[in-house]
Amino acid sequence: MDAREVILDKYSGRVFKNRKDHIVELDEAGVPKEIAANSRSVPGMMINRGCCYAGCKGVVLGPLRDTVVITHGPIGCGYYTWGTRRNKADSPDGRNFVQYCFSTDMQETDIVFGGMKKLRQAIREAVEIFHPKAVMICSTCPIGLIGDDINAVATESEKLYGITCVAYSCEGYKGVSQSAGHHIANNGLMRRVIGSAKDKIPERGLRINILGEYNIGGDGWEEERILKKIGYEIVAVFTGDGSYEALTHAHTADLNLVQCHRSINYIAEMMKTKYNIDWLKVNFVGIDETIRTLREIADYFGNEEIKQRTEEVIAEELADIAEDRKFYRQKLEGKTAGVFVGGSRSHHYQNVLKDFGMKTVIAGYEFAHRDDYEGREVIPNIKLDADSKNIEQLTVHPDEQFYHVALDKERFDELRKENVELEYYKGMFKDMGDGTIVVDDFNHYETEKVLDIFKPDIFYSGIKDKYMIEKKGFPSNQLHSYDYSGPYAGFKGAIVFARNTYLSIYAPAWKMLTPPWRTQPTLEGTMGDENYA
Amino acid sequence: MDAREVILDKYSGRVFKNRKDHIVELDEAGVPKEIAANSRSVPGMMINRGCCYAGCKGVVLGPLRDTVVITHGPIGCGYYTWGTRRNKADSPDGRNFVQYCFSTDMQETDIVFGGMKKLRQAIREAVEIFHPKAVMICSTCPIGLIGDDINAVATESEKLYGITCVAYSCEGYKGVSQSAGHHIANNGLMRRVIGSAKDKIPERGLRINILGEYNIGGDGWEEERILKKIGYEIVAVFTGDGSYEALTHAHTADLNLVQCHRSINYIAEMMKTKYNIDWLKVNFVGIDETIRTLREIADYFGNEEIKQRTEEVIAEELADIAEDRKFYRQKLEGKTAGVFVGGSRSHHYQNVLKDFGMKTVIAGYEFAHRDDYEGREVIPNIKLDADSKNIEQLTVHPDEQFYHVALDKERFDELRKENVELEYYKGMFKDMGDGTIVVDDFNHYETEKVLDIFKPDIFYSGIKDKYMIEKKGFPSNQLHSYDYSGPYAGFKGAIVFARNTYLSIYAPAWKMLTPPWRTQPTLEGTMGDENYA
Amino acid sequence: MLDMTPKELVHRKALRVNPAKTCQPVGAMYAALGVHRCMPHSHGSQGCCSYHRTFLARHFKEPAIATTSSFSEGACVFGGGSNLKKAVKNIFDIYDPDIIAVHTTCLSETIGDDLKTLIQQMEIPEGKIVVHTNTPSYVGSHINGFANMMTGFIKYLSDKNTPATGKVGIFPGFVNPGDMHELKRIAKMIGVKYTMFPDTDGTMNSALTGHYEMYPKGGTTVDEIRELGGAQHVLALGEITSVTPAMELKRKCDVDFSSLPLPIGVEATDKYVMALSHLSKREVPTELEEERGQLLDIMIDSHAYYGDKRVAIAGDPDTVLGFAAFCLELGMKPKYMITGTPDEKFTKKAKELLLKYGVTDCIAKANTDLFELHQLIKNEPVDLLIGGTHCKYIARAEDVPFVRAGFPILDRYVHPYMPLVGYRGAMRLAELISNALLDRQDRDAEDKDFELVM
Amino acid sequence: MLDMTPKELVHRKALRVNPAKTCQPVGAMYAALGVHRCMPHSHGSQGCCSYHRTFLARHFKEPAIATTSSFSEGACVFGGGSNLKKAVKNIFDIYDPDIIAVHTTCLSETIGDDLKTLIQQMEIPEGKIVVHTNTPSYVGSHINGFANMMTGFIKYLSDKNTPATGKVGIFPGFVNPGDMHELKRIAKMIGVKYTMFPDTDGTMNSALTGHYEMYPKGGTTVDEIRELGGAQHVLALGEITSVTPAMELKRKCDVDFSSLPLPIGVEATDKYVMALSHLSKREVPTELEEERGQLLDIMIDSHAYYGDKRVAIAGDPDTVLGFAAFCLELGMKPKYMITGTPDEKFTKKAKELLLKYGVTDCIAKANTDLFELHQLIKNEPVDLLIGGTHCKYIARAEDVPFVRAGFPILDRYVHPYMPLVGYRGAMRLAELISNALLDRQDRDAEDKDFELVM
Repeated sequence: MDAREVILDKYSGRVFKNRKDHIVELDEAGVPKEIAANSRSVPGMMINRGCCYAGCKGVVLGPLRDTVVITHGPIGCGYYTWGTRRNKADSPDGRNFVQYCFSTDMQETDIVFGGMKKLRQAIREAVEIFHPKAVMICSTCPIGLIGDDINAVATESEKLYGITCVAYSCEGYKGVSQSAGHHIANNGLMRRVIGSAKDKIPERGLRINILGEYNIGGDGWEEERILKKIGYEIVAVFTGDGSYEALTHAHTADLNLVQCHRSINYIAEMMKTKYNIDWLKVNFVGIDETIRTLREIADYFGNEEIKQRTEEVIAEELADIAEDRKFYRQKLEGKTAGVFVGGSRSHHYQNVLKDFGMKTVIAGYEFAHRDDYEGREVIPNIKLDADSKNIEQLTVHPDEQFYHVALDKERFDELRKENVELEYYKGMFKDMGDGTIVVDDFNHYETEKVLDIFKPDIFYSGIKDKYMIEKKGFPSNQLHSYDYSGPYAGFKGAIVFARNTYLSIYAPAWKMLTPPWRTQPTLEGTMGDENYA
Repeated sequence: MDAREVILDKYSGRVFKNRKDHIVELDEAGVPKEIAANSRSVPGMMINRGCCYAGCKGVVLGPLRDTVVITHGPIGCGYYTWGTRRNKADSPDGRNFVQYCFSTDMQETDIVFGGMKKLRQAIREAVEIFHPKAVMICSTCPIGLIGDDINAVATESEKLYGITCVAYSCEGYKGVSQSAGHHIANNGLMRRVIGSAKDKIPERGLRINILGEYNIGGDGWEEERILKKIGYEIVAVFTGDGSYEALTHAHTADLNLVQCHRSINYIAEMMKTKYNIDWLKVNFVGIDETIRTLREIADYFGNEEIKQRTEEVIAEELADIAEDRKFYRQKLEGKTAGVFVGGSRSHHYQNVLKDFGMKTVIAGYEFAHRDDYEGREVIPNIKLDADSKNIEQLTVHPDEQFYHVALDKERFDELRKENVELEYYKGMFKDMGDGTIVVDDFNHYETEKVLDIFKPDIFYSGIKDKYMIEKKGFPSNQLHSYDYSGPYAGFKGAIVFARNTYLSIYAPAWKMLTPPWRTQPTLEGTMGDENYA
Repeated sequence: MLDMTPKELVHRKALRVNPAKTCQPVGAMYAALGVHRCMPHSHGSQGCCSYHRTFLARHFKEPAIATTSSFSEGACVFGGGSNLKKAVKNIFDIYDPDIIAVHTTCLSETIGDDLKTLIQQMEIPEGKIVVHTNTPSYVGSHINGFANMMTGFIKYLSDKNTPATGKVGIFPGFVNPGDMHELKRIAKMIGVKYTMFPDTDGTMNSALTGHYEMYPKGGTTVDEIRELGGAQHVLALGEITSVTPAMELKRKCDVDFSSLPLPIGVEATDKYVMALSHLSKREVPTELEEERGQLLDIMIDSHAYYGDKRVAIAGDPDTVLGFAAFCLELGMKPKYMITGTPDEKFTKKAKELLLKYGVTDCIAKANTDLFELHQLIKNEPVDLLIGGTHCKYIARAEDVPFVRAGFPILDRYVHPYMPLVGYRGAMRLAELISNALLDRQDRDAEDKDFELVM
Repeated sequence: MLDMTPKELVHRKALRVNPAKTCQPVGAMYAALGVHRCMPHSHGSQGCCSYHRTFLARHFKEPAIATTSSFSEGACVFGGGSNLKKAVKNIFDIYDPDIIAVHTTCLSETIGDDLKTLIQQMEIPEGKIVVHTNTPSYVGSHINGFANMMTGFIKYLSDKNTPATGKVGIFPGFVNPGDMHELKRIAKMIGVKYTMFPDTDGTMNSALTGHYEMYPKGGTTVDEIRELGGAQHVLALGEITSVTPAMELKRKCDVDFSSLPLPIGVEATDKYVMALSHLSKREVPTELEEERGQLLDIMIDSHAYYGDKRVAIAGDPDTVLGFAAFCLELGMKPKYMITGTPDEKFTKKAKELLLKYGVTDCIAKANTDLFELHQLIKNEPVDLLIGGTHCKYIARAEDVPFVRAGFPILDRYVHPYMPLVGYRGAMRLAELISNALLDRQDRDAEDKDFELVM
């Protein structure tokens, strides 16, 4: 039995039928394979997925620092998304709502009689106490069922208080994972926030947005540091250390960089349609990938000065990390890894592992779509199931006032030919191969199985898996929270990542798991220890 | 049997003979009684006394902040006097040696071959590393026996390094307690430090020295605060937060205040003889006593402005503490206390207890002399025993150059008639009476006994007793270290003291000493608690 | 830090800011994790289960197993029965627990899934069990969820017809595995035969050996829960948490119970010890009395540092009451006692406690949040703050010494192993509190006042 | 703070500044306090006894009973015999111990009092015992005093002719009562019959009851020390502290011993457990293995915070070695290991340990002081400092996170009850260390980097 069969072996009937298409063995890099993805999880499987609300409020909207995001529902959902995702934010003026949790804390009577009154009052209180520029409302599961019209409340509040108020119907049961929530958040931002400042489009320059960067552990700051050092101007970040204010100006950028393709590609596409802003799939995770990314951005702008500055910065940054890079490479070379997270990271992190000579032998996504595995070329072939169809597909049209001058077609095609990922994402598969296994929507059982089979030197996943993996004797680092370290992006981030990997693999305690009395005779014989005088 | 007999009852033979004269029952206040004091302790009695070194280095010299005091001997003695007495010191220039411990850490070879070489080298190193103005050497037990000539080393070092270097032969076995060490330290300071700056005596003003104030818990600072507020100028404090530098100018003062009579009366007397500086026994412990003290100082100077200022300050300070004073008086009124410490405190603290309506029912000194109990009038009658005779009696003579203008004889006598303690200390007995018991050089057994007999609400002693007393169920506060609180002196200090007393007596834990199963039936019956549903 | 929090108190009727509670299901999950070979199952959207597992993993630094019905929009329309049925089959197939403990969520409650009927109708493998409880997130808090899950187990399992076991049922309340371990140690010392229910000692503090066991040795067994029906008596620890399940057992199996405070501090531990001694008709052993005396020794030795210090305590109702009781025993003065759990019994119990110690100016409030606590502290400061990790933001903003105690503690290690109950637990609490106060004194001291001996 | 300490290292040959040791007699006093109904007696000036009692009382927050010969100048001239004789009579008369344990001081040693003869010549009441040891303050440190007092007891009491008791002698080293309690708990768990000698668990951590007992229940009894002569084997814990008395017992009564490190950390505890298991021919019980696994779980959970952190450790030789071993097990790098005790065995053991973990840049030094440590830190800083209270001045001066561990701790409470030995002790140590590091991270974090989950 090959690995895939071993994993599937325990499953019977329906589960087998379902899961077999989510588990793919790759033969060699680049060979196209189809994988089932973005479909309903099998109930009872102890999966790692969250819900629509988690994608909308937890991931995309939560990081906005100048916005009061009110969770409309019982207390739990708001509580769990309070300070837990490490989307760092810094408001020089102290107006930082990321440290706060706002909720309507719905009670039984609100469920019975409807929660709109309470929501209205909550917004009033938020405005009176906090004077935010924008209030956003995120619904949790029961809201849809009891029929609260949160859009009406939002509209009404806008009028009453003269602020922006956006409602998101991101009830947890929508879609099949966080992914639906990303989409809903993207739609709301596109519809109500992006470009709403309506400022004129300046002359073509070096203005960029970073999309799909949530500043976990300060990743966004590290990327900004490098980009600014080269000479780029950052208009808005979606949404790490982001602000409602900056997003209203996002339409003025010349280029959108897309870091997390999965969570934000909707906005990238819509902004292309509406404003003709090109987007480029980038990756700041990994040294070589950061270099590639920086060069592609410079290529995109085609500005010689920037190209030169890019090379200078790359050289400087590489010099800074040279010693550490060498040390960690030496320590990590040849180690194997499993990478199981999110919707883009499992791909990104294979690159930084490669930087240090490590091989990813197993990987998987929690909530990715087929294009995240197979590349955007499969998008036309993806059949939406009922769960995904229910998520609104926002249609945008070219905005006459704010339509951009874009890259000329010829250069665009030229860049594409050079494999620059303009309006394109190649997916994870093309960077894997050699008998590696990819598992979509991996569950606890499968995680145990791949560990047993592949025995990787380290397994990257999230907190729900982490302690189980460690109990089995494998180092496990979290790629959601970076184990409270970071940044992991950019040159310096790669070193931080390597250091954490090194510390985890080499933690002395691993050598002590077996008590000596399990391997040495205790019940007989003399005391053989040299210490016994 | 009266209390005294009960205490003595267990003793047989020699011990009885010895101890009976150290335990006195007072009939009524002021009635003269003779007590045996400042004599050898009975071996094996678990006493609270320390040694000569403790009195010299630990008490008098240790607090000098600008002086390197080198303990010459094995490591222990230096170690135990390092930061343990709470003689606070503050050097604005950071040159604060009070945080340090210096020792020659004598080893066996040094004992065998003599320690002078090591001492010389230690002084050299101290000078090279720390550049002190003055170095003082304190001998510990073996030094006297092995015959190290520390005076010779000191003299030699003075020449070599151009600093002041004073040697104190304060071996632990000298005398019968710390008291011998005070005397030795007093002699050394008088001989080598006081007046050594040889500055001219200014016109008669309001310049005072505070003697016998070691700034435990900041007492000295609180006294200085009040005195300065009134308008006095402090020349030198002996020796709390004191400095070699200040002491060299001490001869320029107009009046010496003596707080701890026991430890410093030698210097007060010698300065009277040498410089004609009057001394006044003061007491800043207790509200009424502080008032009395301030008024007597003002009376001494006879300056109307100062008298008026004194009354103003008293009024201000009293107003500040009025509320707290009332609260603690209410809580403490009628409580009884035992006070067993040092050589002056057992008397001083009875006054602050009185302020709050508390009665001292038992008291005693560790290392006092008869005059501390009975008043200085008994000094002519005190017979020195061998142990005390061995301590040098320094003879000083009037110093022609620095002899002071003093109070005229008439006024002096007038003040004495008004019971101002000029050149006089009345002793503890006169403030006691009513069947109270006084124990000199009290020991562990006697402490237990007086607790059993008198059952005071609180017992003030030191750390060696404290935990035993608490085990017996009595609150016990330390009057050496103030339980790491303070200051206890002055108006505000009285409140701090009262607060600590209040907290100790009222600590809720006292009510819980007996487990409920010792008083309530557990082995039978129903569960009667109202909590049992 | 928390710069947007104004000093001025504004009465809020609708907006919850920085809550001091979370929702029922996570409590239910934790309770179920204290049952041997049990798989907690979240009947709702995937997010609930994911959040709860994450949350428990972060507090305990342990795997928190649980499964979900993975509701989709379809399930909302047609009910979650089909999802539950599939889940139960898959769980038994793949993860092979002895028992599945289903709790509901706001979603399945709003839909109105009839769990009892659903479970009755489903195929359950021979020898396996499925139980459920209702834990609507919009009622009460995680504390109620914990109690409700216990009640659920009792309803399904506890058997009135069990012959008398002579055992004492001990309901530990929502506490750490280390606390449960300590409660058992005390019971063992007295020689009481007991059933601890639930019991996460052994499940949520298991060893690292290189071999993962999904169901470690610990946890109350199904048989033990069954036999609770024949228990001599139940000690329901935590006057808010444990009464509901104790009443259910009384109702169903006529087992008497005593409602006791969580054994935090001297008197509450005394009550626990006395009750065990009463029930077992065994004397309190010397060793335990010795621990009690050691605790008192510590309290007296260090009393001066606590005297009249004002303390703010936030957290779950029974733990807040317990910490407050011990603070009072130490001589401190609770200034604020707050819980997010909406239960006025908390306020009542707090007032009784404060009255006993003559403390009149303490604000004790249920159903409130950390935002209000912060505002209160801004208006009248405290000398110490005791609570879970979320309180550290307030501690930083207001520069208040902070003791992490209660649930959740997300930012430190080892704490779940270390009991706060019992005399030994109170020693730890005294150490935590005195260290916090003394560390602050050291930090704030000028060089000249920096003390070697304290 | 410590502003007079220059960065520049100056070689000192004579001046000791800020010592990291004290003198022998206090160690002897502590050892004698671990014997049941024993009165420690200081044969020297009054100050010694007063200082030692004070010092022990300040660390343990307990009464430390001891008497003194109260040397006067006369005694120095004529010898201390008469004083000792009087003292012994008075002690038995007034304080009624079963045994008086005399230790010398620098004074009586310099005079040359022949204690053995003095004791032989004195009248000792029927059934009472006087023993002695020589503890010249100018040799070694308090650690040697502790060992020498043990040796003194053995010399006087241990009886070669005792029939084999089947017991294991456990010499715990100079540790806290809480440590001794834990060492006994482990031995009990394994089912070993033991004699702990000395044993301050019960004497220096006794209960507050309102009734003072000069001689509480605890301590090794005279009979137990006698019967050490028939022990199966001795485990001498602390490779510097406990070897001397173990060798004396071997010499006198031919009892074999094993010299083991203090059981601090995983491997050292393993050795202790293995030795007990070997000797008793009993398997290591599951519960103990579970504790070990829990410790490892904690170590792995929190490993990222220790990684490569440089740590300075100061204190007594065996505890410094123990703390260093556990720091290495956690993944930290000892940068300085210093003790004031002059014993090069410390340096040798330190080097072996460091070599095992490939640490090459650690300065391990015996016979040095905290002044030198401070200078070293000024030149190459560390991330953490572990030591007794005196180290807090350095921690403050250099703003280094500080863990109080070892002897003496004069400024905090509860610590003597809390073991650092054994797996449970290592958990506490891990908590102390991780809290110190995490507290510092919190303190130094900017608002934007202040983490909720860690």
